[in-house]
Amino acid sequence: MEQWAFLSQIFQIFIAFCLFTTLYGKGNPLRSWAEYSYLAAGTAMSVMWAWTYIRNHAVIGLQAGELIWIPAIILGLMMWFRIYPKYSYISRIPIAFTIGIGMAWTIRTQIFTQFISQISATIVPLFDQGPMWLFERTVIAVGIITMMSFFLYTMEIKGPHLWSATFGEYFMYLAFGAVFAGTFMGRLGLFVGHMQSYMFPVWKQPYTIGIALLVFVVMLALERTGWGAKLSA
Amino acid sequence: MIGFVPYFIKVPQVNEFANTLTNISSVVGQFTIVIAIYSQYRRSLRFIRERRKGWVYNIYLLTFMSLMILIGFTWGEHNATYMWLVNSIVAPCSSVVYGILAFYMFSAGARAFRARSLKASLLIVAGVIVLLYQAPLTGSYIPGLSPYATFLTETVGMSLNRMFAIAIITGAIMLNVRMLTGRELAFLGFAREEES
Amino acid sequence: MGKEGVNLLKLMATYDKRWGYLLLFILVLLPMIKPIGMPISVSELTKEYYEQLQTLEEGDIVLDSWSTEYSGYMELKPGMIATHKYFIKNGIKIFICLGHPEGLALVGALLEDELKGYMEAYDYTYGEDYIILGFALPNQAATLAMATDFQGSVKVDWKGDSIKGTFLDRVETGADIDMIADFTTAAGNPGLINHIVLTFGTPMIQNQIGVSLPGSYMNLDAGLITGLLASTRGGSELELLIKEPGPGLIAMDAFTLGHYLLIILIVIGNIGFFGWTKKVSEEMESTTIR
Amino acid sequence: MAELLFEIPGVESGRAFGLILILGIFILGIYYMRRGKLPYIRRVAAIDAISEAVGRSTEMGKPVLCSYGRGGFAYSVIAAMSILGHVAKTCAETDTRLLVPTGGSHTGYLTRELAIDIVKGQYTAAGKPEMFNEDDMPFLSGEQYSFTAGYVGMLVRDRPGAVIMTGGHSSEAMNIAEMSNLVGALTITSGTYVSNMAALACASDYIMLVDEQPAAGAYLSKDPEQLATIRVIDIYKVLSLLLIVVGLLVLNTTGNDFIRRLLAS
Repeated sequence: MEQWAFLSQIFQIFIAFCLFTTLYGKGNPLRSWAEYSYLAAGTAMSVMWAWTYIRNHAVIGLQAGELIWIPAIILGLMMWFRIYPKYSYISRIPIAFTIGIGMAWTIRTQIFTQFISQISATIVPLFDQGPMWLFERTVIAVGIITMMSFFLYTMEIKGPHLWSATFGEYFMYLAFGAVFAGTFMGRLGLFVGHMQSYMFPVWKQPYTIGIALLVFVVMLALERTGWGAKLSA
Repeated sequence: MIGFVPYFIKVPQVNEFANTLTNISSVVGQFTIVIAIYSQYRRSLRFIRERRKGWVYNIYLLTFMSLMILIGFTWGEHNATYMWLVNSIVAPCSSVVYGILAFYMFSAGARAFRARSLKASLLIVAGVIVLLYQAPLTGSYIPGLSPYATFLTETVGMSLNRMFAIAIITGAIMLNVRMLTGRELAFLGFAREEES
Repeated sequence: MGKEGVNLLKLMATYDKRWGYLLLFILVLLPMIKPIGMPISVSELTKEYYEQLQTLEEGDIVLDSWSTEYSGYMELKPGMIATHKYFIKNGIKIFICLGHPEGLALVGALLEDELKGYMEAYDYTYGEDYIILGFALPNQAATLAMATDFQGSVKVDWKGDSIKGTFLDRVETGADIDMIADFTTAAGNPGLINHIVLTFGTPMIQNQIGVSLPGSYMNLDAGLITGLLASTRGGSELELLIKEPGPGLIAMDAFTLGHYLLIILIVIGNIGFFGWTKKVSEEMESTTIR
Repeated sequence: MAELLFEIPGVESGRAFGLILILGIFILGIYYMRRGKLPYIRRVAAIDAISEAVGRSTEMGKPVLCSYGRGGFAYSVIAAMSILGHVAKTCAETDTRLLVPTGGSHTGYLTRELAIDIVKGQYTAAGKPEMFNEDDMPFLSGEQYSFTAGYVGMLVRDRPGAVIMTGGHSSEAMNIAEMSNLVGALTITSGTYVSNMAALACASDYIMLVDEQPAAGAYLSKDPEQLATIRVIDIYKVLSLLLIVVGLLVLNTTGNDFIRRLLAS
């Protein structure tokens, strides 16, 4: 099995760099190959997940005598009628059912964790924890109020509202800048971590660099000769 | 809508029933993948039959996919071959597609952070301060930066988040109201069945 | 200004961003081949997280929730390794629940590849000190069931073996869990907060990826989570605190360089913008910031 | 947690106020809808840009790519569905090819079917059912990043003139936005969480911020009944602002915790 593990490592590096050629912005066969492999594997995996899910819940549940799964399976099978356009209306029932459940689930959790707790977390004693606290909490409150005023659609923005909305908009961009930087850090960390898995242990380094160069050169060559666009999907 | 009531009402049976309903809806969802796969097969076959550009890749797609599903079904998910395929294709590719975001963030930042207007300037100022703070080297040598950056990420950022959370929920619930009364999506030939 | 000057400015304003990509690639790979070892500082956030960890005593039970897929693991890796090393070293009992089907791959990646030697060194064994429950937290309903009736809802571990006779016998409801350690790539599993933290007041620490940090700051401020480890940076800081250097510290060089490159390109872009774009045409580029 | 102000018998403690809020929004919503009085609506550039984007693609003879996200039936996906409906309508009327990548999550198989129904319905309503092509709505697996890879592949291959990416997209949104910028498409996006929005604001041409997305369906429909509901959203926003302001003032001047207790009830 040793060589299989080794082969897997090398294959991983290769397919990864093939997919990295997406950055070049043009089609080439290496990229298409990687994309279609990933698509195939991803789809196969989702089929397996779906099957495992059904098995773990419905099938095992049925075997344990939980009859509640029978309607689940029936509804699930009703979806299959979509294959025949003539009977596709049957599938409306499970769709409607699921939308209802999904929407309900959304409201019931969001109204609390978001709406109420956020409002009540903003209402805090301001004066008892030093000037920095006062400043920060005031900024938060003012920020929320002004930004929210920017998002009032049905009122004409004029007078003091205009001031507040303009300030809110600027405030929002300030926040966007900060958040963007934070996001960049996250993504960079991700990429660095990913590259680390190809660079360590140290024996991988020559392979990684070699494959990276190879893919890069092949990509450029394909691009120059015009074969890249022809052969890609 | 049955799922929504029990959060407020103290009747344990209803609560349990709601959970079951959720599970049922997930199972129904999982069944639906069959249709998705069916349509994918049909699409790829049409590509191959009509010899459209990239049809060879579609052959590859179909064969590979069927093979992998077959392996998965016959030997189970913990089978070595199946795991090998998952580890050597899905794992690196998902990391790449995710990791590539660093590049996209990078170019979007380099492109958009130009002082066109006061708004964009604010964006830049905040962005650069936080970036400098986050870079470990300057983060540790210029301690004066830390309060500003923390202020920006935590205080200003949190303010935005709160506003977002409060604003979005009203919008979302209103959307539900529109759906339940059959306004939203109703014009799409999708009649008032949502009340289920 | 000479003609070359204008051309340079034009280049600065309109260079092909793919050069930037190439540079970033090189700057990330180089320090891995030849580490520079730039110093880093520890932020308040990580110190708080570490203090939370220190409140745990030997034998305490931690719900270890991994709601991340393989790709997010790349970012959380330093923090996950460091946190688990702390658990292992101090004899804290953990039961691992996955919140994502892809998490199964992480068991191999983290416990087998990274921590095996460490676990052997501290005699940390399966069944006695840690248990993997598998994909046990797929949704809120499952979390609720686990929190209200643990023994009724969880009977076997990920391989199908019974968990009777292990430390999990002590867990009846969420109140018997001493802490939740959540490693997540998004809002995480809201069920953990809704059904365990809010109901039983269990402290919860979270290791979050950079993108979802704003949401976590909010939860931290509202007291819903008690400790937060931010992305790779936080992980490497924790490595410093527990004195176990790992992948995070190596990553920091590349991290620094990547950040500087972006700042430099922003500066270049702005010079180019004022020097060229603005003069030549007042017409906006396709990207308009509203 | 603050002491409860009141409790309604039979209702889970600490959740009564939320129930009142939800019931309030339902009642107000239906009231305003019945009244059907058209309120003043501020223009929203990003939503106006949708028709512009479709028009631009039609002129250039390029397809339009419109996606609704990859989750289950969350609010953002539903909102995006209604945007998709409008885009499909315009596309059907102007004979523009519409591409809709679907899939991307193990909770999203049903959403895919709904999306197909919607697009098909629009084409049928425009009297061109034969124009609808299910091949243009490919299923790109149930795995997030293989969906993304496929999506980006579609961008590279088909080079759409406009990309309207709304709904429940998460981290892959940046991939799509930057790539569509690289292939020269007009990009209209919307974020579902803050860090995503910040990044997309930098990457895309137009972005629907915060709750512009759930409002978009009503806005696009130009139906007075639906537009009236936007008014209700505003009322709730003002209400929450008032709660914050009054709560802060009362708490800090008199030390009365009234509002927080009310909220926690």
